[in-house]
Amino acid sequence: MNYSKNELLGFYEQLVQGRRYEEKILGYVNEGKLQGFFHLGIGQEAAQVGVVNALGHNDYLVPTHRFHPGLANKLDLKTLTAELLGRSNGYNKGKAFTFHISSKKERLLPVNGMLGAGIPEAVGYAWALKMDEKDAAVVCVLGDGTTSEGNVHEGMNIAAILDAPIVFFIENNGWAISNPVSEQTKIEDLSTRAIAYGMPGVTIDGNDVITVKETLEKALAEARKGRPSIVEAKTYRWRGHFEGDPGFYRDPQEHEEAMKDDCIKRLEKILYGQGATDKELAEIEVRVQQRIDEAFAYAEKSPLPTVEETLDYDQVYATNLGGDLL
Amino acid sequence: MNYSKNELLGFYEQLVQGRRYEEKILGYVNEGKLQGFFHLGIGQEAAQVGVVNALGHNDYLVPTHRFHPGLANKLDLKTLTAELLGRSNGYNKGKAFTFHISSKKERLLPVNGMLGAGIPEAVGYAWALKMDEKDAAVVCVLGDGTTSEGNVHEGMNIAAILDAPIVFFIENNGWAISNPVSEQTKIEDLSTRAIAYGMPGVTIDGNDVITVKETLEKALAEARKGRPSIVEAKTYRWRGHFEGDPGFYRDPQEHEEAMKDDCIKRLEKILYGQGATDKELAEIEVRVQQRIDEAFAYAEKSPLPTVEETLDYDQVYATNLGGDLL
Amino acid sequence: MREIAFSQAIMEAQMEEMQRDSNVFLIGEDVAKMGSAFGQSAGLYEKFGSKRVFNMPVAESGYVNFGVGAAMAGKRPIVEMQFADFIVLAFDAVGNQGPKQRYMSGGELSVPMTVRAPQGAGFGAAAQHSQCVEAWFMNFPGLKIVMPSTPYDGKGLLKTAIRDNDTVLFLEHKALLSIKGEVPEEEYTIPLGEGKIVRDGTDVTIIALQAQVYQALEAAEELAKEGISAEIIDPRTLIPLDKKLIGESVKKTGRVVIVHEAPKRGGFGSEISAVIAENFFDSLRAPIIRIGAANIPLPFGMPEQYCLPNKNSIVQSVKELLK
Amino acid sequence: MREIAFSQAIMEAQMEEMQRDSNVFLIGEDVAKMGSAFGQSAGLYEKFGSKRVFNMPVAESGYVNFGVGAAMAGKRPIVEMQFADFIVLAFDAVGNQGPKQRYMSGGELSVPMTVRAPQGAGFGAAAQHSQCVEAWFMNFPGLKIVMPSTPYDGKGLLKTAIRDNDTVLFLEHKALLSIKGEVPEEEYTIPLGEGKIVRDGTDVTIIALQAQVYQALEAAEELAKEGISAEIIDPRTLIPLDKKLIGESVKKTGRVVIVHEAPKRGGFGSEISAVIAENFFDSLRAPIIRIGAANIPLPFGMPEQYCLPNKNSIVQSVKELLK
Ligand SMILES: Cc1ncc(C[n+]2csc(CCOP(=O)(O)OP(=O)(O)O)c2C)c(N)n1
Ligand SMILES: Cc1ncc(C[n+]2csc(CCOP(=O)(O)OP(=O)(O)O)c2C)c(N)n1
Ligand SMILES: [Mg+2]
Ligand SMILES: [Mg+2]
Repeated sequence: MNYSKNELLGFYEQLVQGRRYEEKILGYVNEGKLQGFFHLGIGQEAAQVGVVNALGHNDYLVPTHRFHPGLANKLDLKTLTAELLGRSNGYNKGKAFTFHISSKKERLLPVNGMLGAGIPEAVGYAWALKMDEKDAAVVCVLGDGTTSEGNVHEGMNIAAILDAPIVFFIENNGWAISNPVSEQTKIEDLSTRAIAYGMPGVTIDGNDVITVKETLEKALAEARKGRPSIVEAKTYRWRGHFEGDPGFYRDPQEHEEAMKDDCIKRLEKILYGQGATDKELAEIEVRVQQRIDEAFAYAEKSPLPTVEETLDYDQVYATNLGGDLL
Repeated sequence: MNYSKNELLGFYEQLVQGRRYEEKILGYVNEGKLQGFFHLGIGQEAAQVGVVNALGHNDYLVPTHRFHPGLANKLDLKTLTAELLGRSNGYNKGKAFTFHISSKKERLLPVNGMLGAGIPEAVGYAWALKMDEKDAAVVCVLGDGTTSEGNVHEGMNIAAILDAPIVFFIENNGWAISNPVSEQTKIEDLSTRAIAYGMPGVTIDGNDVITVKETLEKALAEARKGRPSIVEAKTYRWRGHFEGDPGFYRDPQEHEEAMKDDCIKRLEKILYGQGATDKELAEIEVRVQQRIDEAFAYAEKSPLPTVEETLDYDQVYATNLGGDLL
Repeated sequence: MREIAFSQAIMEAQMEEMQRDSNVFLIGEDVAKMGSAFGQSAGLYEKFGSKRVFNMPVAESGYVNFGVGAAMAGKRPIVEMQFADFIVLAFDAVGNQGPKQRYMSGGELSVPMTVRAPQGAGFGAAAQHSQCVEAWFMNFPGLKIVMPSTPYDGKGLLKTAIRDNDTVLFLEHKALLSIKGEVPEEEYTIPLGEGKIVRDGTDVTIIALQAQVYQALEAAEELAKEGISAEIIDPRTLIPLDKKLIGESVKKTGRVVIVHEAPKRGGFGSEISAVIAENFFDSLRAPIIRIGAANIPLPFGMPEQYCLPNKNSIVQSVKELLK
Repeated sequence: MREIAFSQAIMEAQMEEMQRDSNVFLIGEDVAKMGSAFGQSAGLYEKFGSKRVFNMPVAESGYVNFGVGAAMAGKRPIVEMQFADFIVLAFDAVGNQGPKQRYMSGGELSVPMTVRAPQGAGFGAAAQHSQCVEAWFMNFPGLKIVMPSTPYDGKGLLKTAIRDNDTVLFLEHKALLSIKGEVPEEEYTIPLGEGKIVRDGTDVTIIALQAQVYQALEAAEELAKEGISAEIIDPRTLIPLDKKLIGESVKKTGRVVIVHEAPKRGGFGSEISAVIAENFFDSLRAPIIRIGAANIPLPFGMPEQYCLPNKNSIVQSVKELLK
C-alpha cells in the first residue's frame, strides 16, 4: 500500500460522500419530494471515486446516468444538487438533470440519454484535444448493458484507428435493468472486446478504489500518448435499476451475497489496520452529511426556471439571422 | 485432395462461370447498355463459389452487392439476368436489381442497400429456422468494410446469445471503396472479432475454393447445432469499387501483385496435375459462355415493368382494409 | 363493462394474439421477467415462456432488424422499444427495412412486424425520454402508424396491427398507460384507418390524438360554456388516415384546429392540414390552426409544461378562430 | 461569369472555409484520396492533408457522433454521408444529438456541425439509394435544413452553414451535382432563411426545391404558352423557412402548388401547405395542391420515372387548379 493514512482517509471520505449523497436522494424520493428517474450507484462508489481521482487536471470525464457518487466528488455539491432538483442555478440551468448533466468548467461531458451515443462523441472530443495538442485524455464511462450498442463498436473502432486519447471505462454492475450480464453476452470479461479493436483491455475489481484509481491512471497516461484502451471494473448494483423498480427479476440470494462486498467496509478495514480510529471515521460522516445537507438546502431554496427561461430560443439556436425557425 | 478430377472440373466450371458472367456484364457496361451501379467480384470467385457449394439443401444465403459470381452459380441464370437488366420476369419483377435481389424459392435472402442492416436480419431469419425446427442454417456474407457497422456488432452478439444457426462469412477483399482494410481497423484478421462474442472464428485463404467450401461446411454443421461462428476469407478486389471507379487511390503495384493470385489459375494448375487437358478446359469455356449468352439474350428480350406494374400498391402494402394509405 | 388500465389492454392484446397464433412472439428490453417498463407485458413471459418472450441486449437497431428477419421467415414479431425515443437508433429498421422489403422483393417477402413504442411527455424526463416520434416516420412508403388514445382503442388496434401483414408502428402514450377505461371481456378488433368522433359539435373541428384528445375534451367543455360547439375527431391511425371522416366534419364546421404534442413545425398536424387544404378547401371558412409543442428539446421536470399544448392553448386558439 | 459544376461549388465552399478557419475539417467515407463519391471534395485531401480530411470506416452513426463530440470541443466538422439514404443509421446523431446539446446543456455547449448528404433520384438506384430525406428531420428542434438548387446557391449556403453555430443538414441533390451554373470567383455567402423568386408570375405560385425547381421552370414555360403566368419560389432552406416571401407570392396569386421529389404523404409540402393555410388563408382562392412521388419505395432503373413528379404533373395540376 503506497498511500498514507491521510490519503486513504481522503478516499474514504469520498466514498462516504458518494453513498450519503445518494442516500439523501433516496430519502427525498421516498418522501415523494423529487421529480425524475433516479438511478442510484449505491455499492458502486469505489469504481466511480477511483475514476474521479485518476483524472488529471486537463482530462475530461463522460459519466453515466448512474454516476452520482462520482459527480458528488467531482462537482460543486450545491450546483450539482441544484441541477438535480431542476433549479435554474444548476449546472445546466435545470434543463439537464443528471440525465444530461455537463459542465465545460468542470471538464464534464454530457451524460447521454441514448445509451452508447456518447461513446463516439467522447472519441470525437478526445480527437479534438489531440489536434489541439492538449496533454489531455477523456475517460468515457459506460455500463455493461451499453456495450451491446452499435455505437460502442463504431466508437471504439474509430478511437483505435485514430489513436484517440481516451479510456473506455466499463462499470460492470452485473445488470442492465432486469437483464443480467450473462444474458447480454457470452463472454466473461467485457474488456475482451478490446481485442476486437487492437487495443489493450483489462478487467479489475471495481470495489477496490485504489485498484481502480491506479489502473485508470496508467491507462490515462497511455491514452495521452494516443493509446486508447478499455478498463472494465466489476462491481454490483445494489438498488433496483431506478428508484421504484421492485426488482422481482433478481435472485435475492445473489443480491445479498454481492452486497457483502461493500467497498466502504473494505476500505474501513484497511484504515483500521493503519490505525484509524472510530472517532476519525465518525468525524468524516458528520462533515460529509453537513456538506450534503447544505447542498440540498441550497438547492431547495433555489428558483425553478421561469416560463421565459424555459422558452428561451437562444438556448435552442446559437445563430439566428433571419427566416422562421419555428 | 479428396476430390476427383470430375468434382474439381465442376468447381472449375463454376469459377469460370462466375468470371465470365461478370465479364459479360463488363462488356455491356462498357457499351453503355446497362443502367445501375455494378460492383464486380472478379478475382473473388473462389470465395463465393466455395460458399455456394457448402450450402446444404435447406440452408439460406445472404449475399452482398458484389456477389454476382456466387449468384451466377446458385440461381437460374436467365431469371438472374432478367433481374439484373430490370425486367419484369426477373426474380423480383425487376424492382430489386442485384442491389436488393432475393428469392424465396432459391433460399436467397435480400441483399441490403444499407451495409450491415442485413446482418441482424439474417440472425432473425436463422433464429426463426431454429424455432421451426428446420435442420438449416444461414450463411450471411459481408465485406471487410461492413464489419465496422454497429449493426454487425449488435447482430453478431445477438446470434451468440441466442445460439442462432448462422455463419458470418466475411469476404475480405482488402478494400471498402477507397479505404484499405488497414485503415478500417487495427486488427490483422477480422475473424478475431468472434472473440468479442464468444464464438469461434477463423481466417482462411479466400482464393482457394476447396478450403472455403470445406471450412464453410464445417461451420455450417456447427451452426445447425446452434453454434454460430465467423469465417473470414481473404481475397482481393481486382476491379474498381464499381464500374466507372478509376481507382486512383490504389497503389498499382499492390494491385498487380494481388492479381497474380488468380483463383482460376490456381485450380487450373491442380487440374493439370490431375490430368485434365486443355481441351477439357476449353470445352468448359464454351459451355459456360453459351449459357451466359443465352441468359443475356433472354433477358434483353424480356419486358421492362409497365407503369401499372410499377405503381402496383399491392406490392407496397400486403394488407389494405380501408382508410387512406397514400 | 369492466375497466382496465391502458397497459393491461396492451398486455391482453398481445396475450390473445400470442394465444391465437404461435408465430407471434415478443422481444425488447426487459419484456421478460420485468414485463416491460410500464407493465405492458406483465405475465407474458410466465405464460408463454422464454421462446416466445425474451429480452434483447441494449441494441435497438439489432433487434428490430432481427424482427424484420424473423418476419420474413414467417414469424410475427412484436418488438418493443422501451421508450419511443430510442427508435432513433432503429430508424432504418422501422422505416427503411421493414416497410420496403415487400416492394423491393417484387411482392415476395413481407414483414408483418409490429413495433410498439411508448412515447410522450408527462414525466419531466427531459429531451431524450419524452418525445412523440410519429412525424419522423410519415414519409416512409409501406409503413403504417397507429396512435390510440383509450384502452379500448389500444387493445382493438393492437390486435389488428399484429394481424396486419405489413410493418406497423404502434405508439402508446406513456402518460395514458395508467388511465383506465372500459374494455369488454369479449374479443374485438378495430380496423386501421377508421377515425372516431369523440365529441359531436358544429362550430369547429378539433383533431387530436393520444393525450391531446383529453385536453381537447376539457377545452370543448369550457368552450361549450361560452356557447361554442366543438367537434373532436381522433383519427386513431395516421397511416392509413381516415380522410373521409375528417372531411365530413370539416364540411359541417368549416373550421379546424389540429393539436399534437410533438413540436408544431413538421408535426403530423402539417400533413392533416395539407390534406384538408387540398381536399376540403371549399368547406373551409377560416385558417387551419395547428397547435403543437414549442420548438424546444423538452426540458427536465415541471417546466416541460411550459412547452406543451394543453386545454388552455386549445381554448384560446378556437376562440381566436371564431372571432 | 465563369460557370462551374455544382460538385465543384461544394468543393470550393469547403475549401474556402477550411482555409479561413483551421477548426473546419472534413470526414466521411472516401472523402480523402477519392474526393467523395461525386467529386464534392476533389483535391481537399491533397491540399489540407490527413489531419483535416480523412476517411472514416463504414460506421455512419459512429462518425456523425464523432463530429458532434469534436464540435462540442470547438471544432467545426463537415461530415459527409456518401448517400443521404445512409443517414437512417445516423438519425440519432443528426436529429437527436447535435441539435439538442445546446438546450440540454443550458446553452453552454453548441454543435456547429454541417452534415452534407447527396440525395435524390435520377440514377435508377432503387429504394435505398434514391431518397430525399428532408422530411424525416422536419420535427427536430434545434436543427437547420438547407436544400440548394443551383451551384451558386449551393456554394453560398454551404459557406454559411459551415459558419453557423448550430447543426445544419445540408442536402445536395445527386442529379444536380453535374449541372453547371454561374459562380463568381469572389467570395460571397447567402444567409439561411432567404428564399428566392426563380420566376415572376401572377396566376399561381409554384413552390419547389432542388431538382423540382427545374421541372417547375419547364412547366412554367409550357403554361406561359397557354397564357398562364406561374411564379416559382425556391425557399432554398426549409429550416429556417422564408415564410414572408411565400406569403407575398400567395397574396399576389392566390393559388399554390408545392412540388417535391419525396413521397407526397408526409413530405415537406405538408409543412409549407400548413404554414400557408394558417398564415395566408385569406389570400387563398383555391385548394393548396401538393405534388410528390408516389407512395412507393423507388424501383430499380427506368421505372423510377413512373413514380416521380415532373413537368407534366406540374402542368396538369396547375391547369386543374385554374379551371
Ligand atoms: C439507447 C437506449 N436504450 C435503452 C435505454 C434505457 N436504459 C436506460 S439505463 C439502461 C440499462 C443500462 O445498463 P448498463 O449500461 O449496464 O448501465 P446501468 O444502468 O447498469 O448502470 C437501459 C436499458 C436508453 N436510455 N437508451
Ligand atoms: C450503410 C451504408 N454505408 C455506406 C454504403 C456505401 N457503400 C457501398 S459498398 C461500400 C464498401 C463496402 O465495403 P465492403 O463491405 O468491404 O464490401 P466490398 O464493396 O469491398 O465488397 C460502401 C461504403 C452503403 N451501401 N451502406
Ligand atoms: Mg449495468
Ligand atoms: Mg471489401
